[in-house]
Amino acid sequence: MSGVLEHATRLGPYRARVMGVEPLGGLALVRVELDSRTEVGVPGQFHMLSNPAGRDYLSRPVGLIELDGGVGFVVDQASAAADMAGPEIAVLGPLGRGFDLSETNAETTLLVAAGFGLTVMAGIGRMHRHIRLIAGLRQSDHLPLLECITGVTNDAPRIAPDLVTEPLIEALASGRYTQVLAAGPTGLGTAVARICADHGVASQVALEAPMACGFGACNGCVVPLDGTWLRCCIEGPVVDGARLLA
Amino acid sequence: MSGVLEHATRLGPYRARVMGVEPLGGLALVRVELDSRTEVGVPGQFHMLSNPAGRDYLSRPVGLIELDGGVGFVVDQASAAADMAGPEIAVLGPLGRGFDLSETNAETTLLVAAGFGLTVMAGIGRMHRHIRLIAGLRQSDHLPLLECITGVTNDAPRIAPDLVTEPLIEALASGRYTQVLAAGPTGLGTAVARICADHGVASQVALEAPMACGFGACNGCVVPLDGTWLRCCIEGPVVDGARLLA
Amino acid sequence: MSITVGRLALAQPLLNGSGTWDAEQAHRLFGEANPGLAGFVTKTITPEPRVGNPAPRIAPARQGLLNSIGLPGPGREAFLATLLPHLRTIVDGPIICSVGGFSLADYVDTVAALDDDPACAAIELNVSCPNVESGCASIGGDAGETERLTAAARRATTKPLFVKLSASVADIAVIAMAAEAGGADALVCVNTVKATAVDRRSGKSWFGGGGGGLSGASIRPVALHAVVACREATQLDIVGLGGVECADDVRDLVAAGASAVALGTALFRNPALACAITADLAS
Amino acid sequence: MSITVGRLALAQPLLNGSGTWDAEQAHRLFGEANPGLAGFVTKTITPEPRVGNPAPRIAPARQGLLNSIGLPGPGREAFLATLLPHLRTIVDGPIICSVGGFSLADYVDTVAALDDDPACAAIELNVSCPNVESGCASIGGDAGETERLTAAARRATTKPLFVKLSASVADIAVIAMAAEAGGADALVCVNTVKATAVDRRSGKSWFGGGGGGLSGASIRPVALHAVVACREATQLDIVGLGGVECADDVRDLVAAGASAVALGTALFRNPALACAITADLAS
Ligand SMILES: Cc1cc2nc3c(=O)[nH]c(=O)nc-3n(C[C@H](O)[C@H](O)[C@H](O)COP(=O)(O)OP(=O)(O)OC[C@H]3O[C@@H](n4cnc5c(N)ncnc54)[C@H](O)[C@@H]3O)c2cc1C
Ligand SMILES: Cc1cc2nc3c(=O)[nH]c(=O)nc-3n(C[C@H](O)[C@H](O)[C@H](O)COP(=O)(O)OP(=O)(O)OC[C@H]3O[C@@H](n4cnc5c(N)ncnc54)[C@H](O)[C@@H]3O)c2cc1C
Ligand SMILES: Cc1cc2nc3c(=O)[nH]c(=O)nc-3n(C[C@H](O)[C@H](O)[C@H](O)COP(=O)(O)O)c2cc1C
Ligand SMILES: Cc1cc2nc3c(=O)[nH]c(=O)nc-3n(C[C@H](O)[C@H](O)[C@H](O)COP(=O)(O)O)c2cc1C
Ligand code: FES
Ligand code: FES
Repeated sequence: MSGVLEHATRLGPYRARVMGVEPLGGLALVRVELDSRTEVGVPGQFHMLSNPAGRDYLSRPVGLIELDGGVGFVVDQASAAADMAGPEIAVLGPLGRGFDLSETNAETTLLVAAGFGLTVMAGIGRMHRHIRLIAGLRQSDHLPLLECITGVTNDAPRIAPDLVTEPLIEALASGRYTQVLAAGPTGLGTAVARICADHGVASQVALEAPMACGFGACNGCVVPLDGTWLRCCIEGPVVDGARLLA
Repeated sequence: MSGVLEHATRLGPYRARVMGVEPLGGLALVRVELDSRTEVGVPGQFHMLSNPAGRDYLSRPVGLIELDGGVGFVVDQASAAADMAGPEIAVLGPLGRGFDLSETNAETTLLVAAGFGLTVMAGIGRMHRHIRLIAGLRQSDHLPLLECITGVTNDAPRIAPDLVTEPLIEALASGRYTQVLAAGPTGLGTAVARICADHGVASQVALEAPMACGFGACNGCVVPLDGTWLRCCIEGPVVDGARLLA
Repeated sequence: MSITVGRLALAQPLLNGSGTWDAEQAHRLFGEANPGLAGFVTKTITPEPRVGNPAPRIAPARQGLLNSIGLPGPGREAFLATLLPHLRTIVDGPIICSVGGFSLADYVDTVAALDDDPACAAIELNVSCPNVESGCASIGGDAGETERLTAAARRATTKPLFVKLSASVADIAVIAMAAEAGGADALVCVNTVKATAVDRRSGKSWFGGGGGGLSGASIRPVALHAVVACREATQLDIVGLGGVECADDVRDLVAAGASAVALGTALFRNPALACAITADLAS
Repeated sequence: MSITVGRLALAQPLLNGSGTWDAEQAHRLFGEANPGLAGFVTKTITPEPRVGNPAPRIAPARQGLLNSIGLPGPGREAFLATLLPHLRTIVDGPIICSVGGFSLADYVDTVAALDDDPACAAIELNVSCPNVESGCASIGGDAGETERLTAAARRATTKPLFVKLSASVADIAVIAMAAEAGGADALVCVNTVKATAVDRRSGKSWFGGGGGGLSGASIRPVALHAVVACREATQLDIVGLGGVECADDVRDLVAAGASAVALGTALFRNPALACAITADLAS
């Protein structure tokens, strides 16, 4: 009967082995060894993670980060301890739409990200070394998260209440950038999309929303898109910035 | 304010450190280091145990066993893995009435116990070396449990469907015994009490019942006593066998 | 932070849920009858002595407890003659007497008797126990019956009158308004949620008798909904309970509209929980 | 092991709960529309297109999920013209169409339209959704309304007619009997349980709109109670659901009286769960 199981899904969930949990300030980097059937996906895609023995009933979406010698993800320390500390977790993905990187290059593309949205930028940095990143963080003890985002050239990170939108406006004023790739909560995405539109610059935005399933089944993850509420996990998480302004 | 906490209860729950989990056939011996405020109590008393990070929402009653160099308790392997594997568990007790051992001696007292009831007999065996024990087990892979019950002299253990009542009847027929101390599920207790009454022999029986609190608050643990339903945790778990026959 | 719930003054906002704490046993075992609690809510008192349901009476649930206790107790007379006087000597703070029964007269007679007794500070009408074959929940499941009973009890006492509601109703707001119309001083939300356990082989109820009720963390969002609905529908003060385990759970219920909060099932794991939460709330 | 529920034949006893599986997305992502399921129950169809409630629509609970989705969907016409034909090409087994609305006519019109469509194998009346401001649950909370609606739907279709009940009622047996009197073929027990989450600071509802419902392991004993009560009160077949996560949970519901069992929230963690449970049940 195990054929039934294999047959059911191309995506999983498959098991991943937790190889270690490293503190990153108030956050934690969880290193995992993925099942051979699980792919990392393209930047902007996500995976639903859960630990059957953990505290949380639902899976949560996270962005996997390719590390030197492995794969990992970042969550807050409490979640890491209660849900992701292994030995095995379940991983479903990659899910959702990632960034369209066909026009991306380090010269004319600018990255803007805040919070867990930063994790998305690691993959882009690996492809386009020295691409410029404007990073925002909710609190200063999240600063060590930036250690995982290699490849990029960081501006001085903004810590709330400082906003990433200020340096973004300055940067776009230079006229150098033709495209902005952003990742963060919906509020940030909308602000970035608005500023880009005002400057005639293209934007792609990776949104965040609470998700129960990650694959279109629950209708729980809606974000304001095209003037209505659409599922972030299916329509996104990466969307064309213009859709946030409709 | 921590004074409020200390002040609240003489009993706990206090933390215990899990020192190790050893397989005992289908069961497991969990070795713990008790908080200095937690006493082991007299044989027949019990402790409510829970692991805040464990699978089970409720605490469960268990009998603590004094081991050479420490204290432990026995649960099935699944429970040990899911709930008691530590690092810290909460322990409330000792609770309930234990055996009255004032008339007990290895010559004229006979022990009868089945299942987890056997754990109670370890304490009596330590006080009265070579006291005779008729042991019953639900399945043969529970046999290693007897390794923890030191001090006693074991009859060949009975494995279900063999009953402990058969050797009990033979033993009482010898006329040697004036008192039987028994521990096990209510059905066993009632059977032992009945046989003892028939032979004019005194009996004390440690009963088992599902318990939510262990200290009289929930009214959940009732057993048929004195012709009515009474709380096992408060009236017992050790009761005079005659009360089971009322 | 002293508060008032339905005209009853409490030194702080924590109580126990009826039937989830035994002040006598606690006093005997822990040296205090109601450690950390602002008062004590008694087990529901029925007119006649009751043995309660046969075993088994409890079953574990994921993040919860199922019970089918069936209101065992000494009955009204013994309660008034023996238990209440003894409770008065050991309990710190007001004693709230929970009253149950199987007919309107059952309730009213007990309420009238309690009205004469200075040891009783307030009366809680349990119209929501799912574990007895008739009465109780069938009253609290019906707005008309709830109003009639509350009004009759109101006439029988000047003491603060609480009505304890069930979430196992189509619209708790309607029942809450009925209790308000009947003259209640406060609402207690919620009793256990109708639920059961079955024996996997026979399909028969797991319990020895009666229905079952679910308590503990599982019902916390259900209790929260009940408190919000009652706050929106009435002017009454509310005692919130259902799955409370920590200071944040207390804060949630207070944010939702509760003036006081009661601990139930969580006390079974930790009899010092009220003390721990009180310390947390103060810090 | 093929079975029949309310005149509908199923190759095996597992279905999905309405609104907890999207066959189109599953087909796109997993290559199969309903892996491990005997058929497919659609998201509840409303007469008009609906956007659903604003975000946030979900909140985590201990051993459960709170949702306030609010029945988003393309509306009846687009469902019949586009979605249902497409589902018919990808779904393996019968398609059960869940029907919702805000008035009796809403339901009856959709039922009549579905009656003409061979792609629809059975109809499920959702009279128990707690997440929309009016309709639905207010019908299923009232025996008279339930009977009237069921009878009207019965007149509009000869297809197997299921009625999906809420556990958030005072006596589910009374509602079940009303559905039976109205001519239902089977009952579906249960929808989410009325519940909510609040913002701890403001005390306001956590959700963007509408009420909330609790699903997942937390409500398993509540579903079990509903199935037992409906089995005792009626002759109808029952689809049991609520917190099912493993083969033993299926066995419990079947022991309690369910002929088929549906998976909901648990599918969110594991889209292959139905396959895993089917394998387990067979072993
Ligand atoms: C595409 C994508 C990628 C992501 N990548 C990452 C990542 O790499 N790492 C990461 O850690 N996170 C990531 N997130 C966010 C992640 O899914 C979780 O939201 C985050 O980890 C916080 O989880 P938590 O349980 O600690 O949050 P909590 O703050 O405990 O909240 C959990 C949920 O509860 C809700 N909630 C909070 N308070 C209440 C209340 N009072 N009542 C009811 N509900 C409440 C919140 O909305 C949230 O949905 C990503 C999200 C998306 C969509
Ligand atoms: C004084 C005393 C001493 C004890 N000492 C020990 C000890 O030393 N070690 C030990 O392991 N145990 C001991 N027990 C028993 C212990 O408390 C537990 O009952 C036992 O550990 C089994 O736990 P479990 O969760 O694995 O049981 P499970 O078999 O999973 O059952 C847990 C509970 O669920 C109930 N249940 C089972 N099936 C169903 C169903 N379908 N629906 C609803 N409810 C169901 C059972 O009645 C039981 O209460 C003692 C009990 C008492 C009273
Ligand atoms: C074992 C037990 C016994 C109870 N007995 C009563 C009772 O006698 N009267 C009453 O009104 N509520 C009774 N309740 C309900 C509780 O007071 C409380 O309303 C319910 O358990 C929800 O709170 P909790 O989740 O914190 O336990 C009882 C609950 C439990 C678990
Ligand atoms: C996100 C979500 C959406 C739902 N949508 C519907 C719906 O549209 N119609 C319906 O009848 N039930 C709906 N339900 C209820 C489920 O079908 C099911 O009855 C309930 O979730 C209990 O089962 P579970 O605990 O296995 O999830 C929904 C439940 C969830 C969690
Ligand atoms: S997370 Fe379930 S639909 Fe998007
Ligand atoms: S276990 Fe709670 S009263 Fe005995």
